[in-house]
Formats: sequence, C-alpha cells, structure tokens
Amino acid sequence: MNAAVDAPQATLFEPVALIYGQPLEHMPQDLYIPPDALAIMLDAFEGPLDLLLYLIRKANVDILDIPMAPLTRQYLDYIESMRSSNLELAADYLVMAAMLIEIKSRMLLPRPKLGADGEAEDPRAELVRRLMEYEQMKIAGQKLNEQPQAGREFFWVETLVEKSLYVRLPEVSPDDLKAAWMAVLRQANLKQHHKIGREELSVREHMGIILRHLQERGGFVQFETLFAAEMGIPGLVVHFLAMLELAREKLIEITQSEAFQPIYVRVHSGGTEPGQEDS
Amino acid sequence: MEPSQVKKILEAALLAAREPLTTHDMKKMFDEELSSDTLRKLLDELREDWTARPVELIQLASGWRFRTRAEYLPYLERLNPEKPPKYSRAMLETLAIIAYRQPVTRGDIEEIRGVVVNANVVRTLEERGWIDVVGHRDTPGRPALLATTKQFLDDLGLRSLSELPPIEQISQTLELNHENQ
Amino acid sequence: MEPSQVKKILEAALLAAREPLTTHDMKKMFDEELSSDTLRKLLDELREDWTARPVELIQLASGWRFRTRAEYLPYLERLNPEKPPKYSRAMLETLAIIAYRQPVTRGDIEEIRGVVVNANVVRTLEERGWIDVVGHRDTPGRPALLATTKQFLDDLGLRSLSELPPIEQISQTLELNHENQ
Repeated sequence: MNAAVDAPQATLFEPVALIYGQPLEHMPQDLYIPPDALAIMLDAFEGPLDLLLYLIRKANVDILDIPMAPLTRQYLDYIESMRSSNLELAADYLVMAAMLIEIKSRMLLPRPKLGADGEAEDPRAELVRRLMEYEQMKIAGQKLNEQPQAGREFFWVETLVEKSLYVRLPEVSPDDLKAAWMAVLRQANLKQHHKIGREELSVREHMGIILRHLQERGGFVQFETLFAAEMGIPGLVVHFLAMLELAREKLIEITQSEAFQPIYVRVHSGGTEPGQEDS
Repeated sequence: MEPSQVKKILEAALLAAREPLTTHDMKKMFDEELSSDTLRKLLDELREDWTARPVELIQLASGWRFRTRAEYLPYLERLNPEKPPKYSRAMLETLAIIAYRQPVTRGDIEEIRGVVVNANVVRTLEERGWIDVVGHRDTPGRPALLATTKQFLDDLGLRSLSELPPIEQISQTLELNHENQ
Repeated sequence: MEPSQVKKILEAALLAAREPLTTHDMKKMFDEELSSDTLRKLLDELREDWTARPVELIQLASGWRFRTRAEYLPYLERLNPEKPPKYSRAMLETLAIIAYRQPVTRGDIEEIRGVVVNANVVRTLEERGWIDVVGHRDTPGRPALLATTKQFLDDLGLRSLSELPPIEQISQTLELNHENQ
C-alpha cells in the first residue's frame, strides 16, 4: 500500500495525515472540528488508542490484520504535525509511537518458530487486543449514555409528606407513673401519710365516677341512681365506700328529710364547716 | 390533544414535582394554549379521581401538589422513626399525683410536690383528654377537683385504676431503700 | 388488616419515598407479620393497577419505586429548563470500564484507555454516588479497587449489573481469526 506519494495536494491545508493514500485533510465528519484547529482535534480524541482506532476504522481495514507500515507512518505524521504546531502532546502519544515502531520492526523479522503452545505470536497481537478492548469500552460507554437515567429521561415520584399533620404524642406507661410517684414520695418524704393500697385506689376511682355522675346530672341525684346491679357486689361495695369517703371529705352531701323518704346525694354546696382542712 | 392525555401529563408532572407547580408551570408543558378554565377543570377532575386513593391533590399558596393523606403518616413514620417525644418530669409527677390521689385540687398537687403547678402542665393533660374536672371542693375559692379519665386508662392500656402499679409495694420498696441508706 | 388497606399503605409509602423501598422497609410498617409472598403479590397487583397511568412502579437494585413513564419526558422536560449535565467521553468510558470490568484500579482504567485517568472524572463519579472504593488490590501501593454502586443501578432503573446493555464480544472474533491463520 502506498502512502503520500500519489496524494493530491490539499487545497487549503497541508494534510495532517494520510491513510492508505488518502490525505486526512478533512477532519472526521462525526466530530465538529474547525478547519485549522489542531488543538481541538487533539481534544477530540481520547488518547492514542482512540486516534489509532479512528485511523483504522476510517481506512476500513481489518482490525485483526492491521497494515503496520502505513498505519505507523500516518500516526507519526499526525503527531509530528501536532508537535510542529507546538501543541502540548501527552506523553501517551509518544509511547504509542514507540510501540508502533517496535511492532513494525518485529513484523520485518522472520517469525519465530512455533512456541511451546504451538502458536506463533503475532507481534500485533497485544496492540490488537488493546484496541479491541478499548473499542468495546468506548461503545459500552455510549450505550450506558443511551440508558434512561433518573432526572434525565424519567423522574422519581415523590409526593409531599407533611409531617406536621401527624403529631406524635409522648407515650406514658404505668411504670412511668410509678417511677414519677416514687420520685414525688422520695422528695416530699410523704411515705408515712400516703400508704395507699389497691382497694383504696379503687375507691378513689369510684369517687371520680360519682363526682362525674353528679356533674352530668346537675349536682343532685337520688341515692339509688348511683348504684347499678351490673356493678357486681365488689363494685357496689367499693362504690358505696367511695360515696362515704366523698361525704367524709365534704365533697358531697347525703340527705334524707325523714325516715323511709328518698335519700338524695348532691355536690357539697353549704358553708364550709369550721376546722375543715384540705385533705 | 385529548383532554384525557393532558390530564395524564398533568398527573405525571404533579406526582414527580419536588415543589408545588403553579398553573403557569403547568401551562408551559403544552404547545397549544391551555386556558385557565380548562386547566382548573382538569385539576378538579384529577382531585376527584384521587379521592379514594392514599394521596390527595391539594392547592397550596405556591401551587398544586400531591400530598400523602394524614391517616397514612403513622405507617410512613415507621420507615424513619424519630425518637418519641417525652413528657417533662413535672408533667409525669403531676399526672402520677392525679392518678393515685384523685380527686385532687391544684393546691393538693402543689402541697405534695412542694412547688407551684405550672398551668401549662394541667392544660396539656386536659387537652390530651387524660384528666378533667369532676367537681369543686367546698373550700374558699372552690378549687377544681381533678381526676383521670377513661381515655387515660385506654391510652395506658389499663382497664381500671386498680391496675396501676400498686403503691403499697412501692412504699415498701421505699422503706427498704430508706433502711439501706 | 384487609389486603386492600395494606395495599393502600404500600402505595402511600412508595409514592412518598425519597428512595427505593426495600421489602424489609415495607414490612416494618405493619404490626402483623406480612409474608414475603403476600407482599410480592400486592406489589405485583399495584404494578398492574398503574399500567394505564403515567407513572410506573419498578423494581430496582435497592428496592421498589414509582417513576414517570418515558413517554412523558418531552412535557416534563419543559418544567426544568436547565438540562441535566452531559457526560464527557472520558467520563463515559471510565464509567463503562468500572461498570463492566469491576472491580478495577485506576491503573486498569489507564491500561484500557491508554491515557492517564483524570482525577476529576473519578471524583465526579464518586460524588454522584455511582462508584465507590470496595477494597484494595494486594499489589505495591495497594491501589483502590473501584466498583459501581446500587445508586448507579437505581439511577439507570436497573435491578442488577446483568441488566446493563450487553457488550459486543469482539474477542471471540480474534480467537476464530487466530485459528484460521
């Protein structure tokens, strides 16, 4: 294959490279390169492998049977014109140039006889492997770029969560209350005065029930209405004790005009009796 | 473009939007002029379409957005649980006194705790529905008598006050502690 | 709880989630044990329910999430005037090498690309959360081994690396050719 000898002179520019007799004066169609911008052309390639691959694909030669002489010459022409334009050329390009020259010279030597594995090593094998691996990754990169991407081809759904619409209230357990009560006792040293057992607690609950009942009925009810058979005997007893306790604490009054007349229970409203103390 | 298609585009945009969308934003998506009336009608339709779903379309000051309905927030909360809030010591002690000594006045509570009862504490417990006024003590000023409610028992998982940890045992523990001291 | 109610809660959570929800996350929302089979069935039903709608439920590397369907992009794009950043060829090639050849060191990437790896390229990919260091190769200098993350797969709408576009098997041609020689 002949190189530059027959090539027509470029009309405006010196060809930057020649591939199989064709001057590479037009920059790749698929890359936007202003006419005289070598620097930009340099940017257009991702490195020596990319440039080599471009030259090979452009010349449409079999990557597995690369004609080393013209390829090396064109590659060297290319980087020479870069250097003569005083462009800063990455060292990688020069390393590649050395590698190409080495392969080319080894191609001129007689092939070694069959190796241990029964196969002669092609001096181009390593270069071909690298070119193909690189091309594979270059294509893979393009394919990845075509893959739909969040924020570019599609968007995640994200409805508004207004946390303030759900107010979480503190939780209290019976044990918290026990602990708080113990703290109160410890502080006030009230343990002597407040030995209150389970039964008395029930009585206090029923005191509340009676007061509530009275409140709902205008503070005045007939004694019998406070008791319902379904409370069961223990319930009735506790309820009765609660009523007596309320009377003792002067929170209610129990009245009967005369014997066998209805008994009334009402919220204590009379004057405070002398000597009464807060319990 | 079919109104149904316009509605789908609006739906997609509103579901994906990180910020409320203004009607101006929404109109921008279409080549054809979309009148404000039509847009409004479609948004109302969308809102209707979503009534039975767990997300609702709402109009905020800054535009329209889909929002998770409040009743689903407790479940969502479990995905990123925050530390549950806690009541102050004053709150718990006041509640304990009301629970164990009911019915009591504020004066009783102050006497037992030895400090003035903060009005906020009582109000918070009332607002939570855990205590209420069951009467008034017949002393000067007729102070309100506070007691715990059924709601309080329900929320603490108790059937009655007698299921509160018995304080007789506590007193014993306390005495033991004192003896050890 | 009724399955229909469970489904609504799942729907609410998936529509609101800031990231993909794992099945583990989803189960956490319920008091009752939700079997993996039941959950899977409900998720499939949900996906069905949304087929005619402008958003779709998809399964990703790190869980499930709703996204807008591709055909709505032309409209939604107009809401975000600033275009997403375009990746350089260096970036895409580096990403491809990490994705398809992982785990790899910078040296491996340089070997394949034939040029020095720009530190910015790796940093940008790390900042995007698409790659990270998964270990160190036991060679002098102990170079970091880079691999892609779940986030990378999520952002590409994929469940696993096996769903990446297949790469052409050029090397096989090489083998054949050698045999022919």
